Amino acid sequence: MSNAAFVIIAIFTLAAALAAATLRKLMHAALSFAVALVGLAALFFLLGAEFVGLALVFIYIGAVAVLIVFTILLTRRDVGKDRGFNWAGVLIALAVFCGLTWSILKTQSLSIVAPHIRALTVKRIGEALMTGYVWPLQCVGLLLTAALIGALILVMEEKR
Amino acid sequence: MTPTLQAFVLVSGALFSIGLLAALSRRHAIFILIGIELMLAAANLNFIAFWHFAPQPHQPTGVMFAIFSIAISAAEAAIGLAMVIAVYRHYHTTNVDQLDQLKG
Amino acid sequence: MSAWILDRLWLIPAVPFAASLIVLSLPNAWRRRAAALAATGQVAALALSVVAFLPTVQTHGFRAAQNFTWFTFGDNALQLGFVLDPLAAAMLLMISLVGLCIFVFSIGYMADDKNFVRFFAYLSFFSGAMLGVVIANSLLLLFIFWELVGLASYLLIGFWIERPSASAAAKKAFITTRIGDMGFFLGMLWLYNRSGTLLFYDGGKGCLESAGLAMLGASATFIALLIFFGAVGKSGQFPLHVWLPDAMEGPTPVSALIHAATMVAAGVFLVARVYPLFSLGAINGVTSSLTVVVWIGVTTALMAALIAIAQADIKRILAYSTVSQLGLMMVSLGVGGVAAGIMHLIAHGFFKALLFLGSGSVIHGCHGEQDIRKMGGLRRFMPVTFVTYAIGMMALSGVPLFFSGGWTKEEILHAVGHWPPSHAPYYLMFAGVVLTALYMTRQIIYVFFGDPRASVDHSHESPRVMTRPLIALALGAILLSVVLTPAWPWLHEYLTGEPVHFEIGRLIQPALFVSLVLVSAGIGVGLWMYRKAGVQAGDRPAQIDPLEYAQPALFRFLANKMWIDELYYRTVIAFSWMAARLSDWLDRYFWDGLVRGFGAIGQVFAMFTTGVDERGINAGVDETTVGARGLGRLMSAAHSGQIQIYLGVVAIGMLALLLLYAWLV
Amino acid sequence: MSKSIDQVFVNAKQWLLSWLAGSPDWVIQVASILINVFMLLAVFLTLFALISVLERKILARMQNRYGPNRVGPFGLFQPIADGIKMLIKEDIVPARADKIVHFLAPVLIAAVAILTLAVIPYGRNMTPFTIDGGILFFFAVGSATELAVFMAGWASNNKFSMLGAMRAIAQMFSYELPLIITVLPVVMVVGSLMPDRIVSAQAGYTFGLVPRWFVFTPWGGVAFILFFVSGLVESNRTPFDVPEGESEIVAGHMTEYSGFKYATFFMAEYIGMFAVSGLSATLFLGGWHAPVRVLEIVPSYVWFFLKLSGLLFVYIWIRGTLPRTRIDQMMNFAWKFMLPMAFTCVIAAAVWHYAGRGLRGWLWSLFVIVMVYSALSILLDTRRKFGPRVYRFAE
Repeated sequence: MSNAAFVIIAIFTLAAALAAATLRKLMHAALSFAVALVGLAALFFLLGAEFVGLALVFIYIGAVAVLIVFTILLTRRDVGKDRGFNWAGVLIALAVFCGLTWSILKTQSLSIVAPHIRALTVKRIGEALMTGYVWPLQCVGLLLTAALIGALILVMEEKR
Repeated sequence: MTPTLQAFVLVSGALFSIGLLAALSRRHAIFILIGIELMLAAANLNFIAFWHFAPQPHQPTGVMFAIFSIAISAAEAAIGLAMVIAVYRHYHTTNVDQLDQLKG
Repeated sequence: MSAWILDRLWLIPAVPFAASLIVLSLPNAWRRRAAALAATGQVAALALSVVAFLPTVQTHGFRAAQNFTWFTFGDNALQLGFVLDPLAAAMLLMISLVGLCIFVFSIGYMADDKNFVRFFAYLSFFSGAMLGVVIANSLLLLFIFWELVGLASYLLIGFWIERPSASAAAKKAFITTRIGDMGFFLGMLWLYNRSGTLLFYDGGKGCLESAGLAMLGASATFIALLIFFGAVGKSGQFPLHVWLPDAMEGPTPVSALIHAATMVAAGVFLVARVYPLFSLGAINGVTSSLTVVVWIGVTTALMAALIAIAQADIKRILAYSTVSQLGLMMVSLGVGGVAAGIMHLIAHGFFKALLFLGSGSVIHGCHGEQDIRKMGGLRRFMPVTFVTYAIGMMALSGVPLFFSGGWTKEEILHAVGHWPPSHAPYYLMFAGVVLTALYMTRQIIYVFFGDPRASVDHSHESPRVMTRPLIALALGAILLSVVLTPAWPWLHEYLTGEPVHFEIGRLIQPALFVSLVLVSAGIGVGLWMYRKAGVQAGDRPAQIDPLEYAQPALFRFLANKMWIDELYYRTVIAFSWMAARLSDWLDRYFWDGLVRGFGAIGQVFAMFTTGVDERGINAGVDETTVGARGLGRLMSAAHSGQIQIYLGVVAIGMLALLLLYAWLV
Repeated sequence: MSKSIDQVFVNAKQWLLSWLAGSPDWVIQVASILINVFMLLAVFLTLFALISVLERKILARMQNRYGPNRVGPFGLFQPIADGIKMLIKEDIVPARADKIVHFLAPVLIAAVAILTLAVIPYGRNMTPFTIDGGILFFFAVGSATELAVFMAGWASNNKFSMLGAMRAIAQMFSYELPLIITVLPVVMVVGSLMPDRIVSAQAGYTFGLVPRWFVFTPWGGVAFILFFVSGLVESNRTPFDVPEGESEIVAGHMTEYSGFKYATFFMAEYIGMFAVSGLSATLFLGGWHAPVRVLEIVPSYVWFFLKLSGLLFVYIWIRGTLPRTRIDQMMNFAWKFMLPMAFTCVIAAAVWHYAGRGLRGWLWSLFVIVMVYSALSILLDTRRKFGPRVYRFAE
């Protein structure tokens, strides 16, 4: 893991995220969002969490991004171009950014170097999921099922 | 020469702020969703980063947290987008400025 | 082989249960698939029963139990288990075989019913529960299956739920048997209290083995009587026999399966199963509990046989006959002839199922008519039904030599005749045998002989799916006698665990002649009395029964079931009513008055506080609300409904907290 | 001898890298990656060219024609002619199209297709990109195809394109589930998401005769068939080429593309096909293992490409045989049959494992599959579902 790779990926990610937040065309924003998530996945790779990175790509690019573009398509009538900014929101976001940066820079304990670690294999994640985290896993399964059914019911056409 | 934890947390903070920017300043409901997803992604980055730099990274706690968080944000995205569609059908708009009535 | 089946004994009830569950979930239109599935389950149970039967034949006195712990509370482990011995194996075979015949018969009989699928689900459920009763090695497990049997019988009696009489009969059966089960339950608790185990056989530690029995002492008599009370309820013994004739509201295959062949036999089986409890401390084979069993049996047998003579409903006659035969079995058990009783039980299972199915065929042929006075001459229209029915009738009457019923009855008479305390039951049993032959002769004359009467119109033989089971059961009723004859008493020795040997000389016994005389007497009297039944004779109109013409008062007494239902209505039920009225009155006036009094006190107190409230407190509150309203207006301005503003405020708050934290650290 | 032939490419790469000895680590890494990428592209683009002409020839034979036979010997230079034609064609972008997205879509789709090739083991020690979660990588990257298709359809601003893209996404989503779930039993049994491990788990021969490929277990056989059918759908091949059914919606999401961009789409489709076939060979057909022990002297990569070609031939064969399905039939089939069967494979694999992986497990898992299959065929009553369509015009 080198500094150069990190800087490139970070700039790429943040630029894409900024594009997702500010581009005028909704579709472009959604696609930039997908790109930003690819960058994030690359960061995860850098951090040695390959599985999470792949899962992120899989879930976000494969599913969530497609869902978003579909929704854009289905609500197309007033998409066009999103008029104007809420400048107060921009100010607040900027303030939060400054506050976060200031407090992060101020915290000395964060400037540490990673310890040398054993690679986290998928097998170990699987074992952890099936032993210590089995109940949370079941709960997430339930939650996803509920979300699936709930989303279906929400978008179902009302029969008249 | 490897980046420190601080660098990752800074990126995460920036990502969070960008997400907040999207959620606060855009009118379209989908932008708010994108913003929220970005904020959640920033949180996930934090989980992974703190796990990686932790004194005992052999326990995959941070990774687990991130995995569950991704699953939950996927569910949230599905429901959120479904709600956007439902709201659009009802009000014929997705502009959140115009959605200020609880009763339909 | 024996180890294999012993480990899988639970499969025998489980297979019909599973079939029942699956059938229950099938759509209503899948009639053939449902029937096929249920019958397959029954065939599988039969096959397993045969496999279970084999080891008991190979080894004399074979008995093996398979126990497991259900749950543990404190230091006590509650154990359940299954047992395989000749008694269980014989019962398994009988139940699954008769059950299969009835399943097949039902396919034809219920063909037009709209709840066909549900019927088969219930039938399978019943079959599973009954098989479970037989192989249970724990009084508790037996009780569980016993109650499941009760539930199945409730569901099946009330199967035609749209008929008020059916649902009333179902409730009656359920409640009446429940009274008996109460006794059973108490007996079980007492037994557990004394012996600390409910397992029958547990390698010497079970409650039916010497160590367990030794702990009981004198309480054994009471425990046995309480358990017998449960058997009385289930087997329709006096005084809890009232539900059984009413249960004939269910479909006829149900009557055959439940109320003739299997369920009612459960009581007899229960007594046989816990027989060591009854015979504990017996002097010369007599204990007080067994004496009670004998007299209850005698009373039931005679009373039911008498009532049967005056009934007009074809199924009711058979129902009373069942009650009577069960009484006979109880007598046999009571006098120590356990094997004889169980033999009669098995033989009875075959021929009574045959009779019921035959009556079902008759009813089917007469388009639902059940009154024998409106039938007649059916032998020409329904030859197969007639022949098989006649075989069943002769087996039930106890015609010797060729019919299984004759041999078992002989055996019972033989056992009763050797009962030391009294010879009264012996002679009373003579009367019972005569009466049995008499009412069966009456029934068969009314139904099959003479000229066709009101309901016999376009009558026809039943379809083959119905007659085949009849033939099978008839063959069973005859062929079973091979293993029952005294010359080669295979079943007897099988049950008692003694070696068999053939000895032709034993065929001729005094009891044979006694029963020959008795049965001929019964049939002869019947033929003479009812030779002109259903036709006008002298100044007797056609629809009047000859006995009714001769003895109207007696006939009325019998036809109304000796007024026992009415007696219960006047006594037990009236008492309940009174108690209910009393409680109602108490509730309405006494307790209510008390409550009202308290209420009045409360009201007075409330008046006082109202004054304080209105003058003292309200004024202050009013002022506060005015202030709150102003504040609310102020706050509601912030609630613009603009979600982004809310989010922004949240962000600002978070930022403030962050700064505060960073500043503090 | 056979070992050195087997490892000839690996050794060649080592020899090339040995020139860089002494340079910094990252230089060697980048060089190694570049060699891999170069080899992949060279092999698969050649294969693409070859298959495109072979497909036309095989189809022609099936239809009693000759097929291309003018350019070069046996028409083998036909792809070069086609390539030149595509390159010199005018690149048309519709006036109302979203220019950027319109341009990016073919780039993304080709990139994704080529990336998925990276994790497949082509021979002993011949996996270009060795990663712990290789299978997951394959599907994670592959899932971006849907986004690319959508981009193409949306950016063209054409209703045929949009409809085609919608159909493509609907069918890809529906068949991605069985595709992934049929991989699960293999992953479960091997205990790893790494393609190399999966291949090495299939080494050896039962009784020294039957190779221990997963396709020879009941669950593996069924999963292979399901995977293959889903792969057909994922690569939009006949009989599931509904999104580009030319009789209905011109060319689906590719309607507004011409020239080289169209060629890129075309190439991406073929490379996707190679990737899915390669993965199915890896997962179920024992990867680069020889089918008979004596033939192990033949180099491993030859076996892999033989299996790949076999599967590709089946693709072409199916295309020459079956008519196009209807979209509603496809969806019904995916959700009501493929998905339950895929889950059944998972259960059957578990049964196989817990019954001892022997003959007993084999029979039990066959039993499970047969039970579910019969239940499904009764429940679905396919005679009714696939019966004549009821048309509802202008309702």
